[in-house]
Amino acid sequence: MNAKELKSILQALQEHEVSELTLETPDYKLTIKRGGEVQYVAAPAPVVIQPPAVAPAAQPVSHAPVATPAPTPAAAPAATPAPKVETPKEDTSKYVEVKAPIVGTFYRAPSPDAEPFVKEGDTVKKGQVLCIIEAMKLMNEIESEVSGVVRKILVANGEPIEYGQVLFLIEPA
Amino acid sequence: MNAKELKSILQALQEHEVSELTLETPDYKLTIKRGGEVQYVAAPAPVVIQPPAVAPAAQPVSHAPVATPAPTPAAAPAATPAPKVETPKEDTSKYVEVKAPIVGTFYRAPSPDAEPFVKEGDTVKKGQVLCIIEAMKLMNEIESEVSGVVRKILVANGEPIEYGQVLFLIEPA
Amino acid sequence: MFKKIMVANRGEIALRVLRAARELGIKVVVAHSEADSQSLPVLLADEAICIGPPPSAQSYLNIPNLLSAAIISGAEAIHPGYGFLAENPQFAEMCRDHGIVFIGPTPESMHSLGSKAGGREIAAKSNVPTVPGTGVLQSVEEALEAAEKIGYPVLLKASAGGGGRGQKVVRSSEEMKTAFAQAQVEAQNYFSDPSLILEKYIELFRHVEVQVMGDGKGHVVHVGERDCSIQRRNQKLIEEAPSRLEESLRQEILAAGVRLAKYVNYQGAGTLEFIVDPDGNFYFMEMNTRIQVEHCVSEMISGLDLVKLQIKIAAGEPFTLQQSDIQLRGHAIECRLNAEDYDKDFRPSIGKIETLHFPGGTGVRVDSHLYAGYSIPPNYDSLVAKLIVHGENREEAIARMRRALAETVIEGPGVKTTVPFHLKVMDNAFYKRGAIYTNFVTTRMSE
Amino acid sequence: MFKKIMVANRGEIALRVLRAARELGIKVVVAHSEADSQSLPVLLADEAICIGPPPSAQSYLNIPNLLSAAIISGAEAIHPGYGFLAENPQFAEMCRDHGIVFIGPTPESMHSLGSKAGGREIAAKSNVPTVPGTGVLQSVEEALEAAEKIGYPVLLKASAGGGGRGQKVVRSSEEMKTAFAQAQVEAQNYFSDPSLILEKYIELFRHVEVQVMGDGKGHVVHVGERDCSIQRRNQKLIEEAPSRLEESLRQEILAAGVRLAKYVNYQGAGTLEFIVDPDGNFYFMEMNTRIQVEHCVSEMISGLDLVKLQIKIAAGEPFTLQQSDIQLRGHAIECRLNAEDYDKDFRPSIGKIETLHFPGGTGVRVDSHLYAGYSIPPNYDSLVAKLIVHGENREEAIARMRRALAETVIEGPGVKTTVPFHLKVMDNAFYKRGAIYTNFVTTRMSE
Repeated sequence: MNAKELKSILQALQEHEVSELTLETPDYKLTIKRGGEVQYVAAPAPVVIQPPAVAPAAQPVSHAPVATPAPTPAAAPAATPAPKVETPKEDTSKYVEVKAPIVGTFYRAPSPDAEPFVKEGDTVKKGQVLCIIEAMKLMNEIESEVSGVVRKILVANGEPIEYGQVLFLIEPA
Repeated sequence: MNAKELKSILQALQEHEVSELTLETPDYKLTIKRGGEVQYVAAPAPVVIQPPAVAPAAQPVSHAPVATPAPTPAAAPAATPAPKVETPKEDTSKYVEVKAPIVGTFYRAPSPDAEPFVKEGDTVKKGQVLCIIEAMKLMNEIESEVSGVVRKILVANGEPIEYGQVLFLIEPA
Repeated sequence: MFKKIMVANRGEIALRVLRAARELGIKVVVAHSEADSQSLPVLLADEAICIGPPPSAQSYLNIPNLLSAAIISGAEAIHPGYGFLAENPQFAEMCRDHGIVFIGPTPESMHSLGSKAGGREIAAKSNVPTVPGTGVLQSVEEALEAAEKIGYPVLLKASAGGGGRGQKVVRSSEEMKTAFAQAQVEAQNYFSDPSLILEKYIELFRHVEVQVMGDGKGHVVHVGERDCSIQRRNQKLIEEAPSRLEESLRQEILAAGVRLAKYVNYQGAGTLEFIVDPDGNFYFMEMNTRIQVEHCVSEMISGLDLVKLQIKIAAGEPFTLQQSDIQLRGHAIECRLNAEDYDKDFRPSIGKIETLHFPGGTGVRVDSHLYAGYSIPPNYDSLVAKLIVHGENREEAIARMRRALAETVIEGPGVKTTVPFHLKVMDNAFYKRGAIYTNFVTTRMSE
Repeated sequence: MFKKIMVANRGEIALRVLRAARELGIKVVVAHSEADSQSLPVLLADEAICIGPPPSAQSYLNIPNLLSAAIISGAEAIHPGYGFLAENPQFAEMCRDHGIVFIGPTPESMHSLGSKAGGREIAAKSNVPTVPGTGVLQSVEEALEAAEKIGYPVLLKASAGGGGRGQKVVRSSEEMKTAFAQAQVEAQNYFSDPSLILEKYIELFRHVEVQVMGDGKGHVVHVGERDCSIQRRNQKLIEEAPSRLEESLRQEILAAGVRLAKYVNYQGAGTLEFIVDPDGNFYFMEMNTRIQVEHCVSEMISGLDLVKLQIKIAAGEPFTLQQSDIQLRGHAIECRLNAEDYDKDFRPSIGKIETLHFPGGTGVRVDSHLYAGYSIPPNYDSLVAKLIVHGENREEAIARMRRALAETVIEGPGVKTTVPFHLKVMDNAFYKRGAIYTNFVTTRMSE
């Protein structure tokens, strides 16, 4: 199970309006709850309730022609942690994603012994260094493009990252 | 179990409107709930609730893989005349189809100079000969299985016919 | 050369014949049952004629309808493919009577080679060894006497049989009476002829067969041999060419095959089946007087198109190919992909193909009548695709087959194929070593 | 042998390399742009790493990201495919600097062979004829002087060029001044280098190229030659092997190719391009220091897997293949199926493939990254499939290609391919006769 697979599972769940899924294999146990106990309570006044639009199902799920075993991303991109189900109060849509502009290795601190540049909950300013990506023996500092609060750090220290991978979620001030 | 397998399971659930599934194999255990505990609680006042229309799930149009030009049925089956658009008054659904029970050549008369066995509009009795199919130099008489009126003769004299081809339409008495 | 021929068959072999004919500039009529009206060969045909309802007996085995179809469509020749009427001398004779060329050997040689007893006689006359055995047995007493001489275990076989049907292993005289009666009933049921013969039963052997082509006038060449030992219930599943026999033995068997085919002035494509025991003894079993499912591996190593050669010979073109012209190169393997559920004891699986993706690239050939949207009809055999690979050597061919199988996607509700079985074989240590006898599937695949 | 390699390319060649590596038991990392995240090589890869946004300059040409991807994934070698960075000596050098094997020749030989002027110099030293011409020109005056000596028409070319870009025919001294300036600008734009050379312009010729494989230590073999004369705007559309040159001329050209490659101790797969005029004069044009799109036709006639050989040589395995081991057989043709609308002057067409059906059967090979449901991205070249056939002779190969093209279905909203173009060529009388020069498309296809 890697990030890509998880992504497509999540996408499939959404497409097929699945609210709960539990999967246990010798390797892992996966539990996903989507949407929660959605209740549409109509108000006393005349209203028109539009229930969730059914996913435009006519989009045939394009089975990619792959019969080979799932990729084994030894050192590879993967590792985005499973998106946790946010509580209704937490509106992630307002968060700004900080994505990897280059391929390399992710470091949270300037050196092994140093403190991390940022922790979840920290307030950062635009231009503040968030992390380092090592590429071809060069240390590239990645700066925040907004001021705000670091809400999520999505990659562990020392992990390889691919281009465009989401590293941080920042709630803009 | 990989993402792709899961996807096709989910698709099947949706297609068959299954709301819950539990699957245990030696390798894994899978539990899926679809649609969730979605409750539409209508208020006492007049409301219009539109339940989610179940998508008429993506039936992929099966294009047959043929890029070659359409068959050129020189001597072949084909020759069934294009079905004419019947006027609303003519209800062909009541007609009995007389189909070719063998492959061969269709003859309307016992010999080149003779009168045809039947013409459109003729009244025929069950067991009456309608035509001849020549196959391997043998003349096979084709008899009517019903009594009634010959409404259509769909094959021209001397034409080759394939198995199951409709030869006559008879309106039963 | 013919201007138009008719294919009296279905599935991948109908497509195979259609392709060969089209490359020769010949128009193709495909005769088909009602169940096959949307099949790929029908869709690709120049003409298609429905010759009966789905059951084979009323369509693909319906001689009057097939001949009528050929006559009314103006086809000059009929290619019978394999199975159905391909080895029916009566059909070949009726074609001749109606002025239609049967693409295959003469009815006479089909008839004489078609029975076990006839085959043994011809082998003896052409100095080709056969398994010690008898002619047609008149009684169980005669069977007991012969078995004593040959030594148990022995095998009772339908004289008119083929494909392993109606065979019984008898391990002692006590078993003979019951086995004889049972085998007679089966022979009658399968082949409408209760005649039995008896042979020494060889438990451990390779199935090796020689591909020959003859012009009907005494000129015969071989196109190498094939090893078809990977079988299940006497049905071949994987074939390869060349065999792994040592060179001198190979040459002996090839020479024996050509000798026998020459003896009968064989015309067209034929296969001589041999069993080869671990000590290097080989015995002629029977001759299949048709193109075979596994002809493709011989094509891969020779670069020849055997179906085209069949058509050319039937059309009376001079067959000038000499043995020295045929250069065999590399190693080829064919996996038969059947619509069967390997996990459920090869239970047949039918359904509609929704997602289809075949492998490509170097050395990969696919012969299949499948297309996305096609529904596998329940009326016929389960072969849906042949995956054939060619490599510089056997090791490369195995690696290539594994790679190609892994790329293959044949999916639809309820559709299962034998791809997982083949992947398992390609990873099997015995298979890789080439230590293969016909009991491979039952003895070498349990884990 | 390597345990893991990275493919720094996309489309059919990424798939080609992946297949070769997989058959060798090597894990494959596919580096891809955001536009290719759902491409077949990515889906089939052991690992996939996104290396940039859709534009090539930021992804497939992004050296730092590609090297980082190889480093973080632990790939020991990079296969560059063709195009993109395949002939970039700087990239090869940086790979070496970072301890990663570049699967191809050394940066040094890429550099010396990579320019027109360098190639001419090496050809002269290895006694291989080149078109009468000059080294890098310093001025338009020098160009005028050289043109007088050689005789008009002459061709101005970018010294660093390739693929026919930045070339200008000059038919008289009056045209020279403008043409020189224009060619300089184009050379600068395409190749970041305004250097020009000048050559005799040969109007009517065949494009014939020699496939070689070398071990970097002086051992070089050829795998026959290819005729790639069917071109449009200097882009090859159809290739075949062998050429139709008479045998003695063929052998002369093959020997010249091997001689030159030996002179530079060439390592890996390379192609020496020659032009051959109707009188049988041949001239070396340039060497492509990579695997080429059309390598498949050489594989079909030789039975070799050239990409595997590339990988093995790069891994330092002894290259023991001798010239006498290479037996060429039959005739092969490749049609490049581009997503272009032939009826609308080859206008590029993009879209989602909904229905896909590739041909199969004897002698047919398909190399394609397409699958049903795949969307052709607008960012890259239009090659979507290579259809390759092999026959006993050229006539059979043409008939087979026609048959295979007619079975091909690539459909989707707005998707058009060059299948109709290829069908027309296969039916063209000049093509069938083999009377092909590089002006075929413009002069022989008007009806």
